[in-house]
Amino acid sequence: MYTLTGFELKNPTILAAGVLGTTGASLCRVAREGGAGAVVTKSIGPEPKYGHPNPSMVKLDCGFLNAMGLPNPSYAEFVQELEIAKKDSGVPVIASIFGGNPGEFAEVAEGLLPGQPDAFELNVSCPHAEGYGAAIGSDPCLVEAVTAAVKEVTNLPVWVKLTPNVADITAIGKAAEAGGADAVVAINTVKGMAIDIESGYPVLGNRSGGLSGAAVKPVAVKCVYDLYAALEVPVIGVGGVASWEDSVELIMAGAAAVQVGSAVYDRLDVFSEISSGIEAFLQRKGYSDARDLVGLAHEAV
Amino acid sequence: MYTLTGFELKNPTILAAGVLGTTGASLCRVAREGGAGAVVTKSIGPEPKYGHPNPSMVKLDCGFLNAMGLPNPSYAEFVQELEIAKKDSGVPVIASIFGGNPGEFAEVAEGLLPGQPDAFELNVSCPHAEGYGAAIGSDPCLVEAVTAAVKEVTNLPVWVKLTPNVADITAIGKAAEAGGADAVVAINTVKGMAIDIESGYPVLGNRSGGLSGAAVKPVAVKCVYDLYAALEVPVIGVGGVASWEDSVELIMAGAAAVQVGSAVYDRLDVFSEISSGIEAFLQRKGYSDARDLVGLAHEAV
Amino acid sequence: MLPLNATIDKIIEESPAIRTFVFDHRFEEMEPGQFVMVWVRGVDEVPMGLSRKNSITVQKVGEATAKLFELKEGDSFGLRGPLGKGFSSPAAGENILVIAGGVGAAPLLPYAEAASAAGAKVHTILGARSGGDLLFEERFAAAGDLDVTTDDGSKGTKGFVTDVLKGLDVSTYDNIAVCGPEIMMAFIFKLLQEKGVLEKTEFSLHRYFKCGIGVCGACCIDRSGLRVCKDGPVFSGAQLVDSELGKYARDASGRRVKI
Amino acid sequence: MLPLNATIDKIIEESPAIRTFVFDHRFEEMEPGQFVMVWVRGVDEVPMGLSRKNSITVQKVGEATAKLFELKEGDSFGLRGPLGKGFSSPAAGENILVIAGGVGAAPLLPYAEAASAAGAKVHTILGARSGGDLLFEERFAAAGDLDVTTDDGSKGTKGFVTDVLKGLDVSTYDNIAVCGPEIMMAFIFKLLQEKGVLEKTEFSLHRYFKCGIGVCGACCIDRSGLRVCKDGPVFSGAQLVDSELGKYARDASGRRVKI
Ligand SMILES: Cc1cc2nc3c(=O)[nH]c(=O)nc-3n(C[C@H](O)[C@H](O)[C@H](O)COP(=O)(O)OP(=O)(O)OC[C@H]3O[C@@H](n4cnc5c(N)ncnc54)[C@H](O)[C@@H]3O)c2cc1C
Ligand SMILES: Cc1cc2nc3c(=O)[nH]c(=O)nc-3n(C[C@H](O)[C@H](O)[C@H](O)COP(=O)(O)OP(=O)(O)OC[C@H]3O[C@@H](n4cnc5c(N)ncnc54)[C@H](O)[C@@H]3O)c2cc1C
Ligand SMILES: Cc1cc2nc3c(=O)[nH]c(=O)nc-3n(C[C@H](O)[C@H](O)[C@H](O)COP(=O)(O)O)c2cc1C
Ligand SMILES: Cc1cc2nc3c(=O)[nH]c(=O)nc-3n(C[C@H](O)[C@H](O)[C@H](O)COP(=O)(O)O)c2cc1C
Ligand code: FES
Ligand code: FES
Repeated sequence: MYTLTGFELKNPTILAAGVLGTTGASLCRVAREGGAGAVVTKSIGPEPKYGHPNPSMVKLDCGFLNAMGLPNPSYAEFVQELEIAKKDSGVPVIASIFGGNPGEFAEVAEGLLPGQPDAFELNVSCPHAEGYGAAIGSDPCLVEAVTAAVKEVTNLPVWVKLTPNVADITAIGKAAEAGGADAVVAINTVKGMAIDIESGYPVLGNRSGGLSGAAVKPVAVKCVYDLYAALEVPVIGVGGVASWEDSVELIMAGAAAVQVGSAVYDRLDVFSEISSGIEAFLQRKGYSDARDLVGLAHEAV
Repeated sequence: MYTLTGFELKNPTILAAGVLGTTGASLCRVAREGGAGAVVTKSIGPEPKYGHPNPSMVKLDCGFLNAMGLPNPSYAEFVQELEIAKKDSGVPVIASIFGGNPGEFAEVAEGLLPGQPDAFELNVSCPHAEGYGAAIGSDPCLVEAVTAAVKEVTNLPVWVKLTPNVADITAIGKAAEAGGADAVVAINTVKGMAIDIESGYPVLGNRSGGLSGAAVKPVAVKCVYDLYAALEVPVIGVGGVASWEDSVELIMAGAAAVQVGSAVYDRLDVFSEISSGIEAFLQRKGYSDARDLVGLAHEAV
Repeated sequence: MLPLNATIDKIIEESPAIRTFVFDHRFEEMEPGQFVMVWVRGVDEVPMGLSRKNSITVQKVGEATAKLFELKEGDSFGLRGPLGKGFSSPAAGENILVIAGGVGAAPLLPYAEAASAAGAKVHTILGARSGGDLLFEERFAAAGDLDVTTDDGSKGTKGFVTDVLKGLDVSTYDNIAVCGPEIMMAFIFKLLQEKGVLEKTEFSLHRYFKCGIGVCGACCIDRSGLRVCKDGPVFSGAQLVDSELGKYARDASGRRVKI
Repeated sequence: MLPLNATIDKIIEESPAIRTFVFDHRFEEMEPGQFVMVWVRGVDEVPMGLSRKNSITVQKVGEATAKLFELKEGDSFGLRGPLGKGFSSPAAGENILVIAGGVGAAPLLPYAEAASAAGAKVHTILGARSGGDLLFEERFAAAGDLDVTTDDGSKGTKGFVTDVLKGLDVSTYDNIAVCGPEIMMAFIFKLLQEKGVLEKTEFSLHRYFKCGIGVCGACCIDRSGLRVCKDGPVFSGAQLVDSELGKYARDASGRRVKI
């Protein structure tokens, strides 16, 4: 058992926000069939949003590009999905939320409380939704204010998910900590774009979007490494994790747990695969607990 | 023939800085055997530097990580290499330079003038050399000052090479333009890191470094696209280019020419391959000139 | 996989509102029932079943399909695919029942033809609003037995495909493949469930797709949480027991909308 | 390719300053003459020729090699490789001359053994400072004829490998493979150039490596601009005409340093 911001996980793999997280049923499936130790919902906002026009996600040679545009049915409608996930998934359920300002964040968090999430994850990092996400997440003052606003309406743990599209992610991490964050999550997608050379059209409906998958793993490792050194609160690692080796790498960089998003493309049970791979690695190396690995790279000098 | 900041290129492919650019002879080889339309030297500074300990570059599943640490023999020693490159390469030679402040940049530029470079490229973007590169390149005021300082000591075209490790690359591009830059070059490497899970050691001697190659191409496309929309001066595209298709993609995003770095790993003549691929594409599509493709994605709406 | 560029070789007017677009790329490995994401550049990208290795058959219903209808031979669109899970492979000697309603005939045509080519005996019930709307009538007839139904009785039996189905002894079939409007599929599902043959049925579902590749979760169905774009669009009837089929679907925001 | 983790199976003390490290990974595809980048974690990563599919043979000269000498059996280091271009493949019936000076014998041993195994006739001239420093004497002897030279005359001919070479009719050899200190290689190069047999010679060069994979340019030689790490380390004599061999090399900053 892993303890993370006050609750327990049977393994350190967590479904990342926005991936198979639109319905309670799919969250349950990822937990039960996929083996995730916890699941994060799609980012939920104050009003229903349809998102950007398609194509909204494409696979590249290296990684994936997406610009979903934060589609979501609003917190009012999503509470029922959260309830299903809580009832049937058998694992902690973290509600990812977004808003355009501290007040909206607080409103959404309060609105989802009846669904009894185990924690909130604040999306201040989505790179392709104007006025939301990274628009907030690259301003330390706003990040602190948003975090504090949510902490004010709930006693649940609050995770703050950071964008790598800044000059110094630790400055944003510190702002989240100052606002009362119980953990930070790094990273959201890296700004990116692809163009169809036959037609000249940008491939994504939104023209540009966010890069995820294998391409961004080294970026995630670096961000987690820097955040671990700079912050007191736990860092949750995400970005390009597709195997137990990737997970151990992020954990050694400083991640207390890892989230997996794009890799569900290959197989849903990537979570069980990772957690048994980590177990075998710990055993081979003679460690008693994955916690012994957390931040190990900082000691290797 | 392509005209770029006042001089002519036989094709729009340019060797990127820091790759096969330490000696005059290797620059000549890239031009003659490789087919590059122009070559950029290794970044040269005021004093000899040995760079970071090895490993200084590794190949990843997706792209490459490097932390060379700006090794260079100083401008005083490098002039002779520049002379060789100028005499024998048969193509324009751009001197990449760096320094810790505007004065050092000007000193290095002046010091290299006897070697008669065709242009200077200011490295304000290397992500892994403390006090240099991106340390300057993420501050618009410093970028403007550095650019202006070099413009003051030479009439040669000045290109400013930008880092993607900022919240808004167009702000830095505009600062370069305000300082008198004749072109901007985007992108240098993306901050990244890899950890050897068997030992816990970060793989690079410098612990972290910069990501290049296929992994960063979507990041480069996005940066070039945004800079093209924001600036008056030409944008030179670099990052993950390994084929004519990649080149056309960057050109459609707005690049007036492309630089190729990591892809020399696979084959030195990637430059001729790209330029003949572009020619064939232009012919198939009925364009008379690659210039017709520049920024095409901005019109596809 | 970035969209490949497909140039339209031929446009076939199947009915006033349905056209087949034959393009210059053949998805040689395609399983009948698989779909492609069709990128109408500058507008939208929408899922379409493959009606052949190199064609889609499109009903004009909204913005993207209307724009597709403006394209001429020689024009092009983007294609990602083939995606998803198709119908199970028919074997020689099997008895196959195909039930197609409206444009639902599109993904069923290559299935019927593959079954026939494999030596299976194919019986198709093809329904449409009226005779002029019937899709691929001749080709289904060439693949085996064909029963036609039209809502207005202008051709074949007046009524719905279910009216023909009710008269059949479904126990004689080894596989029953269904695609059409959801209401129709829900009726058929109920009927075949009552007859206890769900385990040999396959239904091709439609839901709102965003990524189309099984990552975003937009197309997941209740209560299984299965992804229509990756675990489907073809599901066995057994997978759909207790599902949302015929009750509600989710719109692009994820909101439940009654069917 | 990230460094793989190699565990030391055995350490062989070849001479006071030279040790062979046999590790638990075999580079089955390795060509004799290829090298690996040996990552002594926390210290440095340095190039070493493969002296077998699963060993390197190291002379202690500085920080990284000293740290390697502190390792025990069961300890590990990182390895990237095999890298670069090795010696050309010897064929049955060929007459091969191998000239090895000091630790330069390391990459030549697998070459001599492969040549012998292929049915070539191998003649080795093996030089070292003194008898105790001779590397792989028995194994070279097992592969063919062996001439030994030592600077101090403690074993074999007193003098340099060139002294033996001068006495040979080099026209009788099909290939001449050389590795050793640069001064020695420069002498041999000049001698064989004068005898007009450069086109059948191969020299394994040493230069300062950073990336080791042909990208950074640290190891390029004048005037060809060839990369020692990727186009070499083994070059034909013809490639080295008019080169910097024996004149200067570049240090880690790229500065020219006289040899
Ligand atoms: C697996 C699958 C296979 C399909 N095969 C065919 C086919 O072979 N022939 C055919 O004519 N139609 C097919 N459809 C339906 C087709 O995708 C829609 O008719 C089309 O998307 C309408 O787009 P529009 O812009 O013209 O309409 P809009 O005005 O955008 O919307 C009209 C309706 O079309 C549907 N729709 C719109 N966008 C999407 C989307 N991204 N994903 C799913 N549904 C959407 C919605 O139900 C919507 O209410 C298939 C759908 C799915 C899911
Ligand atoms: C292709 C190749 C194959 C080699 N094979 C062998 C071998 O089989 N056995 C063996 O003992 N030695 C071999 N060497 C030499 C070996 O790499 C150096 O002795 C070693 O790097 C010294 O490292 P150090 O830290 O102990 O010495 P340092 O104190 O760092 O330096 C001592 C000298 O070693 C050389 N050196 C240091 N770092 C490097 C580097 N990154 N690249 C190249 N040279 C360096 C320099 O000439 C330097 O002056 C080979 C070199 C090359 C280029
Ligand atoms: C299709 C898709 C949708 C996403 N939606 C969200 C979201 O709603 N909120 C959020 O915080 N992150 C979102 N992300 C980012 C992921 O949670 C994750 O941070 C990122 O993809 C990197 O992880 P990965 O490489 O494992 O995918 C989304 C990613 C993808 C691929
Ligand atoms: C080994 C190596 C050394 C580099 N050195 C420099 C440098 O000295 N100055 C510089 O401006 N960029 C340097 N770069 C960055 C490249 O010029 C280029 O911007 C980056 O690698 C992205 O392009 P690529 O994907 O084609 O390699 C270096 C890159 C590599 C891989
Ligand atoms: S549409 Fe994204 S998972 Fe199905
Ligand atoms: S060491 Fe980098 S090119 Fe040879």
